[in-house]
Amino acid sequence: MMRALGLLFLGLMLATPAFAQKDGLVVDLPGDVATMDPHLQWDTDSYTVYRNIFDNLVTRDATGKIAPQVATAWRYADDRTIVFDLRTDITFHDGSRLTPEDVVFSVQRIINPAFRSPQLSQFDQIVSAEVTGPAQVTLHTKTPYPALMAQLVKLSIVPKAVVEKLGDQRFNQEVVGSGPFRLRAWQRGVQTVLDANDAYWRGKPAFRSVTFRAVPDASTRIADLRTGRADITRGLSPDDAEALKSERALQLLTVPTERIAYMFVNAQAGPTKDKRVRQAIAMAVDRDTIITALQQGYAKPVNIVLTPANFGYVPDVKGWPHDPAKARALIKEAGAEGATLQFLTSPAYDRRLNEAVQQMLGEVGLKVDIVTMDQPTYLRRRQGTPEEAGSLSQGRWSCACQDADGVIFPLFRSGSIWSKFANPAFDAEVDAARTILDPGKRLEHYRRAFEILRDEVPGIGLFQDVAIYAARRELKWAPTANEAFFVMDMKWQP
Amino acid sequence: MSAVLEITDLAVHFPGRGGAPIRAVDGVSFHIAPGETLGLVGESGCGKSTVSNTVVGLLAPTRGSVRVLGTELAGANRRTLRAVRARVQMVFQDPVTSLNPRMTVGAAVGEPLLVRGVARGAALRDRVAALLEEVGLRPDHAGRYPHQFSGGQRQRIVIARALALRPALLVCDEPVSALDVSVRAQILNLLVELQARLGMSSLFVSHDLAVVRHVCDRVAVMYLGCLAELAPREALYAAPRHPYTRALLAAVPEPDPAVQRAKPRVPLSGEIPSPAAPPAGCRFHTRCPMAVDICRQKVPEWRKVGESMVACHLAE
Amino acid sequence: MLRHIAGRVGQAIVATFGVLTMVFFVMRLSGDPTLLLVPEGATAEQIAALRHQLGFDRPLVVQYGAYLADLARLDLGESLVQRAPVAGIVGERIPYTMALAAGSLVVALGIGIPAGIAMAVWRGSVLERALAAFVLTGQSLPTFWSGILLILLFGVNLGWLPTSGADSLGSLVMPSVALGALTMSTFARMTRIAVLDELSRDYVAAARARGLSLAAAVGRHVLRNAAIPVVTVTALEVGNLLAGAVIVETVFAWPGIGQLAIQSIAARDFLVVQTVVLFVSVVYVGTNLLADLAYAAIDPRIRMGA
Amino acid sequence: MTQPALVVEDLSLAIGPAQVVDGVGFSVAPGEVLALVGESGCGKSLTAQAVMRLLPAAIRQVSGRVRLGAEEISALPERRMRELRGRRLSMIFQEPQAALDPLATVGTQVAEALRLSVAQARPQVRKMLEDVGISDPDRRIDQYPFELSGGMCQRVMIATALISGPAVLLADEPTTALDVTIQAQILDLLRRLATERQTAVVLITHDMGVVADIADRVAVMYAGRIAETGPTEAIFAAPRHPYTALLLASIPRLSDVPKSKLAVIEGRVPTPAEFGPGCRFAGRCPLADAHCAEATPPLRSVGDGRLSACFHAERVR
Amino acid sequence: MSGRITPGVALLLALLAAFVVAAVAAPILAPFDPLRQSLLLRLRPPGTTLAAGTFLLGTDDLGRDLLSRVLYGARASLAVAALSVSVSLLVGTLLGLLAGWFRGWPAILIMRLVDTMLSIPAILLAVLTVAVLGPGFLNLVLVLGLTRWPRYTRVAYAQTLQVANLPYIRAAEMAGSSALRILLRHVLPNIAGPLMVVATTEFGLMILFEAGLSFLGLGIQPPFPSWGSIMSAGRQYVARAWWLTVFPGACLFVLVLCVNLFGDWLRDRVDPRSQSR
Repeated sequence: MMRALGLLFLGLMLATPAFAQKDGLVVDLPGDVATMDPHLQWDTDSYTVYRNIFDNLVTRDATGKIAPQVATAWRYADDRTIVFDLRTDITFHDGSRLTPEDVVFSVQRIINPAFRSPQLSQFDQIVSAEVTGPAQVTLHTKTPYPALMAQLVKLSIVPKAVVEKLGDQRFNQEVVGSGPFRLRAWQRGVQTVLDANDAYWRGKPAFRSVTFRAVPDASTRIADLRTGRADITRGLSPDDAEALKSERALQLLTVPTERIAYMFVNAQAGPTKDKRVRQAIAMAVDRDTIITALQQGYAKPVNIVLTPANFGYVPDVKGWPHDPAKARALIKEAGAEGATLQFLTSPAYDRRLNEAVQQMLGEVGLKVDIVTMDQPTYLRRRQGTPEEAGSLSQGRWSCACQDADGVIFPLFRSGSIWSKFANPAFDAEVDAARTILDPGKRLEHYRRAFEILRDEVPGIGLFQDVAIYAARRELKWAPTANEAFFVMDMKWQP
Repeated sequence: MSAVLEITDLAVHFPGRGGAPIRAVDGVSFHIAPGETLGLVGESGCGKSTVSNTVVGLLAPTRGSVRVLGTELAGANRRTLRAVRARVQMVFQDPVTSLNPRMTVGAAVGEPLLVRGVARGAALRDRVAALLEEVGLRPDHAGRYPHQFSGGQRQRIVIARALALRPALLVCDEPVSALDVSVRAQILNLLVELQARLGMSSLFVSHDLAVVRHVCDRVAVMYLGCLAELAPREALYAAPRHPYTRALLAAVPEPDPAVQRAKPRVPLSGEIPSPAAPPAGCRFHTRCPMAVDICRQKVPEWRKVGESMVACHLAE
Repeated sequence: MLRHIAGRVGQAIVATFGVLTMVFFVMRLSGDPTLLLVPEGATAEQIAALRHQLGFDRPLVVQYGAYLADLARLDLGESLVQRAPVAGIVGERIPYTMALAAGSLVVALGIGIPAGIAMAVWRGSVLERALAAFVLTGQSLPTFWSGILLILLFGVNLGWLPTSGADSLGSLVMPSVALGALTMSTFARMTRIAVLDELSRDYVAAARARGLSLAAAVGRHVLRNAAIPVVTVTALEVGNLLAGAVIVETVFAWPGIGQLAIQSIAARDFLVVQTVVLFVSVVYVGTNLLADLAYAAIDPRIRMGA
Repeated sequence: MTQPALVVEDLSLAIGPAQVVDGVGFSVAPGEVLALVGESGCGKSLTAQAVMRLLPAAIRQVSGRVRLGAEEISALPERRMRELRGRRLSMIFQEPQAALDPLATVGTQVAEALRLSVAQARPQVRKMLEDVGISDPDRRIDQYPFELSGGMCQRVMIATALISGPAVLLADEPTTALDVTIQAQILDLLRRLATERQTAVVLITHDMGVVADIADRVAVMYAGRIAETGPTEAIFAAPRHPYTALLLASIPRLSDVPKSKLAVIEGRVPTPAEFGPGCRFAGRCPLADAHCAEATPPLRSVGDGRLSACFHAERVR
Repeated sequence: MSGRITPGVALLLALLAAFVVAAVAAPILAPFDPLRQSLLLRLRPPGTTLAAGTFLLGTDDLGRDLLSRVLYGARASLAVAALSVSVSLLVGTLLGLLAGWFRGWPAILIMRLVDTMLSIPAILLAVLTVAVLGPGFLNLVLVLGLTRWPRYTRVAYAQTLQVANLPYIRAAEMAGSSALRILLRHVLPNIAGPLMVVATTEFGLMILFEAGLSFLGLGIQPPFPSWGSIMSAGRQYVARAWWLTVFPGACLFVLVLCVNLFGDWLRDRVDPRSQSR
């Protein structure tokens, strides 16, 4: 019996593949890739990996401007019709050429409800796509849709022939893209190894291979960095960052992102139905302390529920000052002293922020009950009726489109599942901004929308989140606001 | 006066491994008259303890009848059984496990009186004190726990508990075989004295023929689930009719070298067969020094020979 | 013997079925994964449509029936979250957990049983006291704490062993030690009791009266007899090891089914959870059956059906 | 008289401060059966274990010399002692089934006494099994203890004990767990083997009937001390110690008057904690006087090769 | 270890008592409010003395006094363990008694349920159940209580079977005692010893389980301290603020060690097999 166990044990160990190679890059991610198929992706870790395998229709440059990738140029034929000119020199990893048919197939695949893409809602403004030339495709949208280009940044182009040949399920395991890296091995729960695509049209990547390892525990990720088992990791907290600051072999790479840390305040139920209570909360929360103490400075103050990295940011809308005395007075005026607020949360959110807010509100006479649930239960309640949704919750929102439409529309537009706020004037502004292409006019609408939000306080912008990466000092890379993780942009420093 | 215990054709079978039932007791009949003590002797596995457990209603008969003071136990319901048990009490072999170690002696002795609503409070205490004195213990022992007593004292406590309800029949299952020699005499004296004083009937189960002779009026010998012989004491010991009885008597070592070494040896060969597969014919024939053909073929009749009842083809 | 084994298999099937049923309903009561599968900006209609597509708007009993029907066809289904066959997802993780369980068993048996024997044979000695302290320590250490301390010491400060992952034999050492500690204590205690129990029996005295040394008596007679309770515990402990793997795998980022189970419960990936539970339950039941067979190998009384 | 096979002198054993065996001595000649009788806790089994040097860890040997034939063995190192066990000094136990390893075959265990495997010693083992009256020894040799009855197991134990032809056999209550008819068989067997093989047997028992059956000489023990010793017939006919006398009188016999009052030894055996300076039987003794409680009566000759540890030995009736 | 109260056992009992006192008297002993944050005093090392006072064990990531939190954490550990052990002891013993006394189909039913429960890893079951009920003190007690009873049932069942065959039970039957009386007065007191031994072992395990679940974020909810949750929060600071994991971990270890030692001592008293012979 013991011998059998021993043999089993040895066999297993021999079956486990060898250590990642030195001329490769090792990335520690908090989790494993859930789906490799870009059109099925719903989580950040999958997103981080597959984007290195696929090209997108368009991309953003270092300054955040929409830039060509598969598409070289685009123009509006009318408000609802956009024509894209495509590159003709791109080949997939299997050697076949990337054609307009592949682009059309990719669009149709993701907007087909039967395919059940988790990203459907980001693309469902597109009604149809068609090939309109040997190197040209045309997209039609339901209404004029200003955020379209921002969304297309996330549209990965998949090879039609391969997908049809393998079927969706197998394609998900054995993806073929046209990006700088190709999939070598995917060991579920352990790691994904990508090999450089030497024939890449933008040039040869700086690494022979990239290994993305799943390391759920942040302290283990840090330990891996220290011991040289990993070259770069993401998803570090400001405290982790502080701890790593003194490490000579490591560097911290930080960038303010389009992710807005905010607090939801229920305007339709509970003690916070009273606008004065909501305004008092806005004044009770000491955002400066949160930024300096909790975030250790890894955050930028904001005045509204949007970051400067998004289109639609209006810097001159006044934020609420930190004024506990006035907050207390307002609460007294509203007769809400000692009222109990339910603060819904899940382990996905920063526990410390919850507890800090709990204490800040306690100081102005509001009792806060932190109710922790697991993520599905949290979502069910938060997205349910106003009565279920609790009085408060925190969030870190990013639409990965860098547009106000992707933030305040789902958060506060009446009828949206997240919104526990109904204000016809606000609805009118955001609806209008959604269907105009002219940036100047859109900005005006957003200014008025943010004025309303400021007064009504259905949510409080806390800070602009800063993404923190830690890497070996020799790695050269500039992270971007949209948290894209393009290994193509990295290299060893000479 | 009718019999205190009347057993007719009693059989008790247990489910055995692999189909064949274990015939622990297979067709036993006897009775006990008021005031009489019947000894039941035999070697281990002969079924004597099964008989005693059936008499007190702890086992149900597979076949036959067990009547205690005229009440039939076979097929009786719980109420009947409970009522009958008030009149039949038992003394067990092992005085250590016969008493709940977590219960005081007083509580143990008083339990039958308490749960049957005979006495409570001060009256119960007085009864318990009297019972303890009756078996030669001090009333102040009531507050102690069993582990504070020696084996002999514990057996006295067990007897006191059995006497609490003044039973008509006392079943003693090897009451002295776990006791040291010097204590054994104390308990035997006590049992003999109590029988005489209280006029109880008694079923006395033992493997020790000398002990049985000492306390019993009549003696039944069991072998492999059946009775071999049943006779008045003097008849059985003076003139055993069954070859098994003879062998058994010959095997008992007398504590007197002069007697013991002069004794004729009746060597019994072999071992007791399994009660799951008893031999055909006379069950004793496999070990019987006298066995002839008929013994192997025909089950001997239970018949009267002189004063004795015998199950042997050859008994004269 | 055969009948006994058949009976055990029957019991095992009933138990496994009970487990599946219990887990099915408990999971379903906790809500479905639809909300986790839609992007943050999805509308209520989109969510409802997806829920309908996934079949979570059907009555629970219907879903249960459908699940059993699939299971009867040996179809474990497709993961809702990973969009891949569950059999593969769980199957890829199983070797890791088995390796971890085997590693911990090696630690637990390799240390626990000799320690238990030594404690019994040298009862009352300084060695026994030292071993008792060691065993008690193993039994009282919280796995996650010892895990962190191990990582800190051997991984970070000394740099002897990899801090996480599953890509070399070295990575198996720390998780195995952390997970095996508790089981090691159980084995040591059980072995000690079993050996003491046997040492007090007459046959040991008889063997020594025959001229065997204590060591020979232990080696020739005691260990075989003491093996039966130890085998029983081994079988039960495999279940405990799989359970303990949940925390250890999380701490050490060990990609086994424990980690998968936690993630899948959080993601409400029903079929994955069901399959993990099914697997664990089958392993538990299977090891207990093996233990039954081992008894027969050890003990002629069982082998011959006495 | 020939040289004794075994001589024990002044054996004292203690648990903590309590001397549970105190100055015990006896000797056995080849072919002789000496019965060591007494009630439970009198120290008779411990005495045997001390002779074997297999005492439980909690027991301490305070004094004592053991001679096996001409050899003094009480100071031998454990390794030498091990060579004697099973070869020149054997022991059998009360529960024959418990004294056999349930997982090893009969043959293995018998052969073990020869330090051989069954394969090596099969003919010898077979012969020995036959000698102890086991029918069909070829089959029994490969059977397990659970397949054998209690009597058969005791025969196997005797076979393991005697196969090396030891000079001394210590038999600790060898028939207590057996039925009377089987007991008779085993006693006959022991008697026969002792005579045939000239083995000295120390028979430990509490049963006066067994003693009367096969013992040549008796040593009666009480509370860790020898009360009296002597030839069996003499002791049964006229005990010289009040304990022996009362013990014999308290046993129901096939010859006494049914339902008569048996003689009783009042009270109970003192526990080691209750041992006083004097005679340990004094508290229960009808003959005891003040002196008995203060001084330990020495074991003294009372004629006919008999020794008694009683100041009033001559007054015993 | 002997069954008597030796100086070692006395020390052990004193230590256990100290833990209980720490838990009960936490409000008196704690130098600070365990919930009071000072974001500006985050992660101060042990022994830091400031105007506010001395932080003997340092402060946590929200500037709360670690000593006070550890003291209050003892409450969570002991309360959860005590309550959940009570629940499972009660349920398990009851079912075991019933199965052992009535045998037949109640025994089959109960023991199959036991098999089922035992073949699900306890932690997994707990995680699942917490997912349904939501975390929190009461739910934690319920989850642990209702998943651990099979261990008691097994012991109670085996012991009841054993005791039910003893002569004194037959004597009680013959005395006319009802089944209920026999179970309560005769069986229960005599199987209580082994059950208490199981309960002690389980008590130690429950302390570890509570900490484990709190560590996974499924136990006692913030801001209320539990050793597991303090360590869970402190895990990300192991390199920078070791005290957050070391002190509660050490407390946990010592407490469980004491409980286990106590269990051993109890086992020796209850189970004569492991006593010296």
